Amino acid sequence: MDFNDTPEEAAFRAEARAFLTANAKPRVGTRPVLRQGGLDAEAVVRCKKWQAKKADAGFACLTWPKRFGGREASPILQVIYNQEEGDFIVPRGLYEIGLGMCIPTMMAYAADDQLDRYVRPALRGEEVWCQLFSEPAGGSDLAALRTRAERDGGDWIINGQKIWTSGAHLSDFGIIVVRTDPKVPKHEGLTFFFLDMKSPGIEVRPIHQMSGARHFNEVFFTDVRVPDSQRLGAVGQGWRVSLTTLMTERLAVGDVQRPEVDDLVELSRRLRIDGKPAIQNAAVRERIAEWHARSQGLKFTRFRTMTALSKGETPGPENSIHKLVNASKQQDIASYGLDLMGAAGLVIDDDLAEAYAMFQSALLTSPGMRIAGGSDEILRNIIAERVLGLPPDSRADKGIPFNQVPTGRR
Amino acid sequence: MDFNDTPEEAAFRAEARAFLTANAKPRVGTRPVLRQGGLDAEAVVRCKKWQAKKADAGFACLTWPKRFGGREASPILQVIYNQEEGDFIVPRGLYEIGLGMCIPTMMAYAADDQLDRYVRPALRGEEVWCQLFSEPAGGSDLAALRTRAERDGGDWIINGQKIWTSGAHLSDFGIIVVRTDPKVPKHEGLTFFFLDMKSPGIEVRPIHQMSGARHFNEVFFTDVRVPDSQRLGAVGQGWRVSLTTLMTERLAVGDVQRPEVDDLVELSRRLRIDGKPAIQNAAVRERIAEWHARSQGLKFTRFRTMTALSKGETPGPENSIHKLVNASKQQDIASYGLDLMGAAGLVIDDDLAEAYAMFQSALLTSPGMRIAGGSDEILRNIIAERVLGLPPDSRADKGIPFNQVPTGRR
Amino acid sequence: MNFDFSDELKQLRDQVRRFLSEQCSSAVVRRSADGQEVFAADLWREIGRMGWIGAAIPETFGGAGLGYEGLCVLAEEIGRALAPVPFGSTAYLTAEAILTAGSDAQRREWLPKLADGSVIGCFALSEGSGHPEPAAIHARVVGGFLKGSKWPVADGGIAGITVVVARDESGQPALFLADLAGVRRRELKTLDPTRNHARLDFDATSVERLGGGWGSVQRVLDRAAILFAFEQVGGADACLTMARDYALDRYAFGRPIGSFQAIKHKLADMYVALELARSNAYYGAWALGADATDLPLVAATARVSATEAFDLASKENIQTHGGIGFTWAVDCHLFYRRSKQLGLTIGSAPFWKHRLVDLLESRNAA
Amino acid sequence: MNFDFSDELKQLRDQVRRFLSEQCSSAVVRRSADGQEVFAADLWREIGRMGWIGAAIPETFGGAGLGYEGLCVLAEEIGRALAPVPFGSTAYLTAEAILTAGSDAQRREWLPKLADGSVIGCFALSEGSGHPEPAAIHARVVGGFLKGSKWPVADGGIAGITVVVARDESGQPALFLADLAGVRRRELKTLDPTRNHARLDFDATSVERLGGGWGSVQRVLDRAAILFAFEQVGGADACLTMARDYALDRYAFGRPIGSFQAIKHKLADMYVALELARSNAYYGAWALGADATDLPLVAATARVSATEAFDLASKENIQTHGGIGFTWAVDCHLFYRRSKQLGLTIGSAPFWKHRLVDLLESRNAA
Repeated sequence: MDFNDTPEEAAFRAEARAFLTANAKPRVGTRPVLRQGGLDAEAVVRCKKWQAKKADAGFACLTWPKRFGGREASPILQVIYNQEEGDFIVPRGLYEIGLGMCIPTMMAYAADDQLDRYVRPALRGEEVWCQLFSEPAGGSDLAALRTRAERDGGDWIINGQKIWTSGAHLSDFGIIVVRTDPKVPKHEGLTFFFLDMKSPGIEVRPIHQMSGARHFNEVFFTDVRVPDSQRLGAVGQGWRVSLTTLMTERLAVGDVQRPEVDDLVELSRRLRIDGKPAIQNAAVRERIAEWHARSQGLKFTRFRTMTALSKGETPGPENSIHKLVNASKQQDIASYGLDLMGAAGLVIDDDLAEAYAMFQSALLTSPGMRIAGGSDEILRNIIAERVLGLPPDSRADKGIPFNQVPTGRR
Repeated sequence: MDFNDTPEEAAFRAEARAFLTANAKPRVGTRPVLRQGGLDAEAVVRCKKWQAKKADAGFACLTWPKRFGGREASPILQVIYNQEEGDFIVPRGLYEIGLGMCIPTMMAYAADDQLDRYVRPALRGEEVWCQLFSEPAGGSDLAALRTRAERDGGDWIINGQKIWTSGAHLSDFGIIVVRTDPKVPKHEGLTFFFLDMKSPGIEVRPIHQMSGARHFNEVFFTDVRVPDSQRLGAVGQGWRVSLTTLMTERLAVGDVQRPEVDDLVELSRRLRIDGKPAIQNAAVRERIAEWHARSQGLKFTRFRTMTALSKGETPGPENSIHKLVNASKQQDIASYGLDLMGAAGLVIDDDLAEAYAMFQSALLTSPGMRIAGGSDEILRNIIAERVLGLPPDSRADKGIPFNQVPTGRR
Repeated sequence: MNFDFSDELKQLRDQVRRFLSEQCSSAVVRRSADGQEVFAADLWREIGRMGWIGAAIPETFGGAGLGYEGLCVLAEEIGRALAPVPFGSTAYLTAEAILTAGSDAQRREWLPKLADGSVIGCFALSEGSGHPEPAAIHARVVGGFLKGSKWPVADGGIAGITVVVARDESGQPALFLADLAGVRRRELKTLDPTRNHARLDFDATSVERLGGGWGSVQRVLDRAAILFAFEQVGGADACLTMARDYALDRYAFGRPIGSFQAIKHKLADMYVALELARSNAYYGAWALGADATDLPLVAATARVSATEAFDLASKENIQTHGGIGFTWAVDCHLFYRRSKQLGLTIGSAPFWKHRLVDLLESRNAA
Repeated sequence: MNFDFSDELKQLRDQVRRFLSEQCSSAVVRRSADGQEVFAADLWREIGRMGWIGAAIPETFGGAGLGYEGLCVLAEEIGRALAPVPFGSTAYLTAEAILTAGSDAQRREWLPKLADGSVIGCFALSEGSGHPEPAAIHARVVGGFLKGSKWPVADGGIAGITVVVARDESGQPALFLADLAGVRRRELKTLDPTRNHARLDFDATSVERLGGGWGSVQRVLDRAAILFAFEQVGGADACLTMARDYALDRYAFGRPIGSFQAIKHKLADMYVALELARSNAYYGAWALGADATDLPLVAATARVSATEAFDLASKENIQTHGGIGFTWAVDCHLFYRRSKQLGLTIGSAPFWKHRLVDLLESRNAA
């Protein structure tokens, strides 16, 4: 075992660090990054500028083909770049979906001339993409989507509604899966397209989350016309294409979730119980120890994944544990931090709240973390079925035409 | 709200207490009653004597008809008697199943002359009964039993195996549910009998539990002959009869499970952490508080049930919460108590172990508590379905002939 | 043994529940949540008119004389309805403090106005982070004038009077009564926008002393813990009902999500926690009514149990709802916020667990 | 970044696993569980012959020089197989204590005999209830003679030598070495009958001093915590495999019980705890090999994580098995017992959690 980079990795790390040092400010201090609302116009401009700069320097989408501006690098280099970027303040939040999920799907299914047209502008950040999968009736049952596409000559006409679409209002293009045949079983009647988000008939409405944030959107489709040439995969093969999208490796390091255990340690040093620093309280200590063990366990599990990547192996569904463990841990740490503050834990006014109100903020965002991108329950199913090899749940909709599947008690 | 007996209840309580004071020793001290093995011959004699004495004084089976020796009393009087008896050392463990489940089923289904023959000797403790339901292949799926009975003139011939039969080796009679038609769906092919446990072809073998105890038995049936007159309910109605047995009110107070929270309080007063009594440790305190709240919650839930009983209402499936909460609590308290002892917590030698080794003992018996008489998972199902009205699990064996239901992957 | 509310009180409960389901609908709660009104003033007036605020206040002081069991029944419904009114601050804390520690004159002056809702009371205890312990009190009264800052104070922005915990001239914590006219108040943003909170800055505010020292403060907190436990039980019950209904209505994979064990067992766990909390709260109701000697231990037990139940129910209700559950539009988050508000307002779970064991020890020592 | 064992060590692991699945079958474990033999002496001889006991002992002292990563790999398999041998007592504790604190002469005398299994070692620390803290040590050495009682001592009934923690003449806890010939021993019944435990009563037993004070004791405990964590990970992994296999084989209601979410999610939770523990243990293996400065914190983290994982896996394995799971005949309970044995033997979870935070504080302060 060793924690050193290979010579190639070390060289790349130095190169990335040099680029970042020259172009961005290092992250200092412990004030957490709280992204309450969506991106405003100014933030969008900053994101676009930064992405273009990365692309110019050859640090955007490292694993992609050189002809689109990538380096055809091993995924471990992307991880290394992400680690380094994590130490700097750079504009984030506009391209994760497009570059992480949409374009990889395009690269698997779109025609060559389409790739020539779309990939490079996406990589350079000139065009933003979003992913239109979830629907109100779907939830954990993603394939139960109802948005319809009907053939009309060389086009398809889309009607329906998508939900939980990040960045829809800022996007130029989107990938979408829709139902083209409701008379066959659920997974068999779907077809996949990409489309212009400025097409007539598309309406985007932000969703007001419980935390106050508005990251997500509802997207309504009324007679939206999409040419058949923008179909990805065969008619009726949309589920298969969707799986490609969903399996796309997501190796982004992302912002560290705050509060982390160290924030709780800090808080308990400052607060007092019974006249002594709270950190001397055995109950506080036991919780800190348990959460620390969990955090470290996740960190080193990530190291094991990176080792596998480094050896050219493909990490699998076992990575579901990160969000599963983290989301509940966040919720528990947040709630416990407030308990230590007592009644003052209620207060979210910036100048009065402890620790920049990050505990209060996490109390309100963590419930969403436990649901979005696969609920706790779905993640446990994935681990049970795809890691441990247990049988699937018995399925009431199996083999039944989609339009005959029970959808409600009324 | 008040916690006083009605005048009738108070009079009865005084009467019961007078009887107990005259005939039994009060329970004193905190040494727990640990029943490691089954009952030995001497204990059986003590049980029989005590039951006869109770019957003579009119305190056995208070709710039963007077013609069998009962008082036709309200169930609340039985609860009161049990409470009072709980304060005394009396021999226990031989009649709970017979008087709590078997005879009530007989009273619902047997012929009058049979009741005249069997009920009074059971009430007087002269004849011991057991219940033969569970089978190795059944488990939580009780109705999946495979023991067969085939008609032979006026008799039935039973072949197969039962398991988890308490007191089978001490019993004179038993009630049994068997499969008489494997070609119809699971619940429809069962028939219910009572039988003489001394019948030729019955072999009883004790089961060695992980705790070392041998309360339960396997019972093997080889061509055991039972007259059709001992059938309870119609042929094919055995499941319905079984439900009667399973629903039988079980209001026994039983021995208090040890260690209780107070035992942990005692232990943490005696042990030291960091030079101070462990009870001053905040982590210990928080756990004590949580378990105390749970214990008290169960106690007062029982008070609510008694109030309902007292008003003539029938307590329902909501009573599943007692075992569900208690079994895990026992396991957790046991484990935590050992953690406070450190390495010495391993030791079970009587003269060295803390607190009469009750924490060690509970560590080994509580896993069985979480399974026997309805596992945690089955109890949660019962609460979800029968209290909250949620739909049943989807069932792969519904409507399928029993002999075509999948039973294994090989 | 009659461990249940009387038929009269059960009728009252039904009546209150019907009333609040109409007069305190989600739309009313959301007017506070969305900042359109500071609290539901119309509802408050109605509640005062019905005599509910003064349920446990003796008739001689303008109360309804329903007794504490009646107040418990009301508290459960207030919690269930997420009522955005200063009920607890006025009835459980301010009125109780005056009843417990006030002189006859003080009772006669204030209790009738609190009982009919014409004066809102608040209880100024916290001074920022920390547990409600004597050591945390720095506010001080010298020569009848109070100096110090109290925050957060529930309903501090809308109250007419306050009971303040401050040190007297001998340095001992004690209860004081102040008119809030002229006191500098700052409204605070908190996790629960359906409840008003403020910071009160006392700068030589004239106060009058109520009787009693820290013992009286603790007595008020103990009794309030039981009443808030009923609010928590009501809230948890509402969450369980919401989750159950949603699990029956919502289909995934061709069947109601309530047929999946992951959801069934989650709801079963919520039910179990709720039942334990309810039973502990019931015993608290009895102890309040009987002014039982073990009330402090009973109160701590009820609070620990109810805080756990509402916490679990409110967060797993969101989880059961899935995506829609973490939108602003659905009420799940309002219960989740209220759960934390109630769980922190008179001291958080660790404080009450610690206190519970103190009391358990002194009981066992006795 | 290469956060994995080398291919050579993976081959060793496969070899050890194969060997133990044959030579340390359930039948072998049960000979100890049922009291037919005190420990698996034949197996122990074989393990000694293979050089595994001395895996981390330098070759100059008769060891195999496989390094600590090698010893970790072995420990996982020992744990998986429930091996009823004094591996940990001899290799992680006694040999490590002599390596850490002994003189060259002491190392030369004892390590080769420990490495080949001809002498079994035990570590005499506990004196009845309590955490492994200096204040808990009352045994005392005066003029080279030890007086005091130690219990429980894992493998105390079968060991030839012992490393004892006792106070020296200045009253400071220190490490001493004693031959057990002539020492009064009493075999103890414990929760885990597959592991030998004894009480050792020293009555003026001649001892020799190893170097070092409490710092050395703690160093031995820290390093052993990582090695025991691997045993715990091995045991937890075995439990998860047992539970998974049973859930696939056992049918109820016409389908495998492993298709019910209650079982699926239970096993998923076991898997998650195991993966976290495994990752923390891996980092511990690295820290052992590198003698990293943060080894104490890493060790406490690995121990907390592994104790939690094995505890959960062993108890929920029983639960998954249902009725058959709490019979003596099925191995579930042997893992459950071993889980508690490993979880208590060098200090229980509360002790290590406390220590973890101490170390976290001093790291953050640095």
